Amino acid sequence: MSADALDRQIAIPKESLLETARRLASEGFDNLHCITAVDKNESIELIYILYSINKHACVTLKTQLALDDLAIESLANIWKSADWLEREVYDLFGVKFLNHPNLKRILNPDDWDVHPLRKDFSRPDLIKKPKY
Amino acid sequence: MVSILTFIIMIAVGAAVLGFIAVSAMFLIWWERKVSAHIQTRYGPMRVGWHGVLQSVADVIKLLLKENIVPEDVDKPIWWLAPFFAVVPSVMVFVCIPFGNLFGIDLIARDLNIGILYIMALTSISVLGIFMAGWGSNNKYSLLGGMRSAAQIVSYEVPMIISMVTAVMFAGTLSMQKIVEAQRGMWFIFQPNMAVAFLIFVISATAEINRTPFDIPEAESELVAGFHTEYSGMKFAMFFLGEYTNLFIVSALAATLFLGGWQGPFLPPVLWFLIKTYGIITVLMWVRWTFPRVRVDQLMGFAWKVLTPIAFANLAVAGWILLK
Amino acid sequence: MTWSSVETIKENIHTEEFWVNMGPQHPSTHGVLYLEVKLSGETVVDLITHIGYLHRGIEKIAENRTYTQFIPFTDRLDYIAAMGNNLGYVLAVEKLMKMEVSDRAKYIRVIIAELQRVASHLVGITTFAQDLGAFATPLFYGFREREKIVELFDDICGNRLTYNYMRIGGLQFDLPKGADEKIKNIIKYMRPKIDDLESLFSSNAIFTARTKGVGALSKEKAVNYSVTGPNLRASGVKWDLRRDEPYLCYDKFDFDIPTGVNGDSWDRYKVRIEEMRQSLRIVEQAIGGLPEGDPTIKVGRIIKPEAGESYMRTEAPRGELGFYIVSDGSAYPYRMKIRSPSFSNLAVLSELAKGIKVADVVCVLGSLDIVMGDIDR
Amino acid sequence: MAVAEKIPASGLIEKFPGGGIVLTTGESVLKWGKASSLWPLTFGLACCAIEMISTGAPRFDIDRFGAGVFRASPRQCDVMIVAGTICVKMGDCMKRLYAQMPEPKYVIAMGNCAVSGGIFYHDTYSVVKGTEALGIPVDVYIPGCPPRPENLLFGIIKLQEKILKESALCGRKERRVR
Amino acid sequence: MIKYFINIVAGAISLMKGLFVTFKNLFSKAVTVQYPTQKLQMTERYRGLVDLRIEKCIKCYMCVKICPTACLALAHKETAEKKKEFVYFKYNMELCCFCGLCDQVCPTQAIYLNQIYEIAVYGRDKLRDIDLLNTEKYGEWAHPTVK
Repeated sequence: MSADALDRQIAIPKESLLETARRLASEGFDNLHCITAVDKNESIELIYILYSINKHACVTLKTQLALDDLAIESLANIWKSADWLEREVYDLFGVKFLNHPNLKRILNPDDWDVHPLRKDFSRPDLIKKPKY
Repeated sequence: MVSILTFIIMIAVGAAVLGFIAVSAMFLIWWERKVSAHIQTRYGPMRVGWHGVLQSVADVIKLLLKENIVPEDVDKPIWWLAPFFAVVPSVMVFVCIPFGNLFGIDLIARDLNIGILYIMALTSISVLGIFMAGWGSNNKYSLLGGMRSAAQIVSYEVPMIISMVTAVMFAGTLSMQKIVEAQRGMWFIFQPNMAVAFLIFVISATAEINRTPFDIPEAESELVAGFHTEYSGMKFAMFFLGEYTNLFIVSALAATLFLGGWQGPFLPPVLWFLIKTYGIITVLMWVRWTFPRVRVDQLMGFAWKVLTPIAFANLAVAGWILLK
Repeated sequence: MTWSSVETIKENIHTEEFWVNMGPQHPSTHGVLYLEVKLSGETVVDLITHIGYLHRGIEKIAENRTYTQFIPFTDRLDYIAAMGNNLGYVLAVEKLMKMEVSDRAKYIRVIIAELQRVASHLVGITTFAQDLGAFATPLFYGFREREKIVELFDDICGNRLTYNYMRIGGLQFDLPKGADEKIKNIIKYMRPKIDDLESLFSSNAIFTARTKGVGALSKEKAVNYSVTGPNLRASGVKWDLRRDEPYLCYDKFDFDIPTGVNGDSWDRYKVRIEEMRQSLRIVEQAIGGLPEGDPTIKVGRIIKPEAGESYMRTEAPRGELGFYIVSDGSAYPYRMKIRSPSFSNLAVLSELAKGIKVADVVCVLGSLDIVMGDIDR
Repeated sequence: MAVAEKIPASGLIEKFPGGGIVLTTGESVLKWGKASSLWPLTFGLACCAIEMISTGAPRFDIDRFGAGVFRASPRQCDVMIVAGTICVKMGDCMKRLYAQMPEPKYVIAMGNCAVSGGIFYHDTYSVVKGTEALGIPVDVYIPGCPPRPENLLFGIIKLQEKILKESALCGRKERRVR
Repeated sequence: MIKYFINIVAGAISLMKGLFVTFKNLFSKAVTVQYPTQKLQMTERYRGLVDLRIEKCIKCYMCVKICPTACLALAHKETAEKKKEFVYFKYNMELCCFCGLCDQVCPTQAIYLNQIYEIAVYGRDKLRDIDLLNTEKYGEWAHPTVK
């Protein structure tokens, strides 16, 4: 089995994300593979999975965002793929990405004000599957 | 007395022509569906009549029953007139198409001595219908389709007319009937430079009647349905009718100008004419169901950089052969 | 009229750029994609991609389904290559549980995944041809050929499109009797058909003129946009997870990784044609060396992985499909992120579309081979 | 006439002796025309769209029923085959497409998603619970996930039966829409 | 200039190749199954509608628990002799995704997916709350009358 991105995790504070990202980019991590978030109830964890196609290496950045301050620097200027991935995270979790070129909802209708993948999300028309 | 008789004959001929056009268009639609189906190794319409021969009848009945939607923002007079402009010129062309003769009567409504000129003039009008539809629909897709169509037909008219002129030069007449008779000894297509003219004619005619690979005015994958996006019911059917009548006309013209028209051994002339015409139509269908569509700039480039120069060179060669 | 007066007329003519909406219902947007295209005449000035018209909230559903119950949902992500999604998901869960499956199960998974790749590329290429205006015939040829594979899958797992065949820890069934013979026949049948398709397109002057040089994506851009799969390889990057991070038993097979040079629509098409041949090669080797054993598992027990996380990416037909699963130790995943290949592949469209003709937008979109279910999830 | 036997509605003539024959024949021909020429809208939403194309493809060939002319413009089609999951964002578009179709128009809900939301009924926030929830009347429901192509053909036969039962001239009127 | 003509000729030849492929297919046999008159044999593993062998069911609720869409509803009561008896066993075809998990999980092969595949209805109520205990529940679909 090959290298697993999750085996090399770097936990960083949110202030130093941009700086770390720039350094990793200059070290040859040319592919921002995936950005996602996990709602940990008291905080939201952002996960950036980076690959380097030339060097065949991978690394995962993790950063915690407090629920009352969901804003972080955007990486869209370093990796173009971050553009849509960040919009998706914004749409589903409500994390605001600063200096993002076009931070709008991507999957859900523009006029929604809820973020569906939060654990506290609910809608009146949502029917829960009965559990047995 | 004589004038009444002429009038009756006129009406009869008109009815015969219109009837033929309607039946022929319906047959062609069915035929196209069958040809395309068999190219795709399936059957096509099967459930109405023998191998679905009545399919087009059902389609026409259905289109007659359909609601006629008039979008609010259309430019009404233009929008209403467009289908007629698409159909009427192609019907009028039938006046001087020589179908051969039956029991000693020449099956041609009127053998005009400027037959070819008349046909050229009328076929150019049908683009007006398409352009009117595109403009009047007040729909961006339609507008793009109409614009493309105008540009396309203006370009392809040139090589088409030049290749027709080549045939006219060899025949030495503009009358359709006489052109056929001029091919009594040998069909024009068996002369090398006429074969080139025939190819140019067929290619530019395909473009003229908006069939694949030159169907950019109605390009389904780009413009939804092109110039007739907003038309429904019978108006849409009229565009369909016009399209298939045009298909018949260009094939008939190709048969008349290059393949010896109704001439041929053993079989009656009418049959020869229909065999040749439907043969060309089938080839055009075969081409349609094989090729992708060219892009609009490539289409123009092909007309002006390839077809037109070759057509002119061919014309010059034809002149040289005649003078020799 | 002098030349200068023509110039003044040109200056005085008022031209206007206008917006055209393509979609959400449009014949060539492969489903429900909505493109806003700003046109100047026929040339694209700007293109905005709107997605989400098929957003079904599968990631939310995942949090309310057990691990086994979620398998049917993976079928509905990339519905043209459902087996690929099945495989990616079960591999991710197996990685989370640190589970190994039997050799036979691995081989069968490879066979199925590669046949699915052939079926998917057949659809991809032929819908691309349909977008170029080759009306229905190539599309129907593609579906006719695909039907053979679909019927095999119907035989193996009982459904034509949503297979639900892979299981966590193995497979639902072993191959039915006579399946290996059928697979061999499919390989025999498919090879000349791929050649036929190629001679229908590759040598065709119109097709070449429409695709060569259209929508060229450079190596750097492709990597920067995180484009994956055949689209990445078409740009000249020799990157294939089956070779570079082998999962299952791909390291035992001998196959080439086709790459393109310019990254234009032509290369993307060509890479797919070549990949189908390579996939058939893999299937041939795998069916030849199919080990004995029992690929099925005893199912029905509740799967409860330990708390933890796993990220597994596989080479699905459209690119790298990643499943990121966070488990909290219960029977339900705490969070599941599906990193779908088409999502990143589509993001590059607005970049590629600038300055080309409107007919080429359709061409580029078709050559990217997207599936809306995969993008919107 | 051999052809007349193939016209499905011709059997009705026998039921009306005497003067009714002409009228009934005329009407049944109209109905037959409507039923034998159902042009669907090119409207694939999700998974079922692939099966819809498969139905059009050589193996099953929907064109045998005269329903193979997939029109991209809603103005020119008769039946909307709702093939796939309808999402909240798509709902308005679908209503509009339905309004753009000329009468008489029919709707086939293909697949459980279009019938009721199906597999995406529970726990999801962005799926409309079926075509009817949008206020679009459905003529034939075809359950399945996705239905086999044969099943779609069966649904089309059912729709043809329904058309042959209703009045031939329903929905014939002129209407102005935007 | 020579290149110009070579291009044209090469283009024409390439188009001929494409025409040849379609020509070959034009005269090959159609692959169509003419559905209402010819029917395909469903495979052994085909997943049709959910069906029940009533006598085999031990009311273990495994199928109800595993169902991803909650389309099965089962209730039972215990008789005096400690025997389990059905109160109802309902199947909601509208929600079913025909995934076959219930079939696979059933310890006694009581619940299974049958071979019926021709189902089309004018009203939705026929699809809801199908009583699995009724042996005639799929009567008209099991033998559809298609001309």
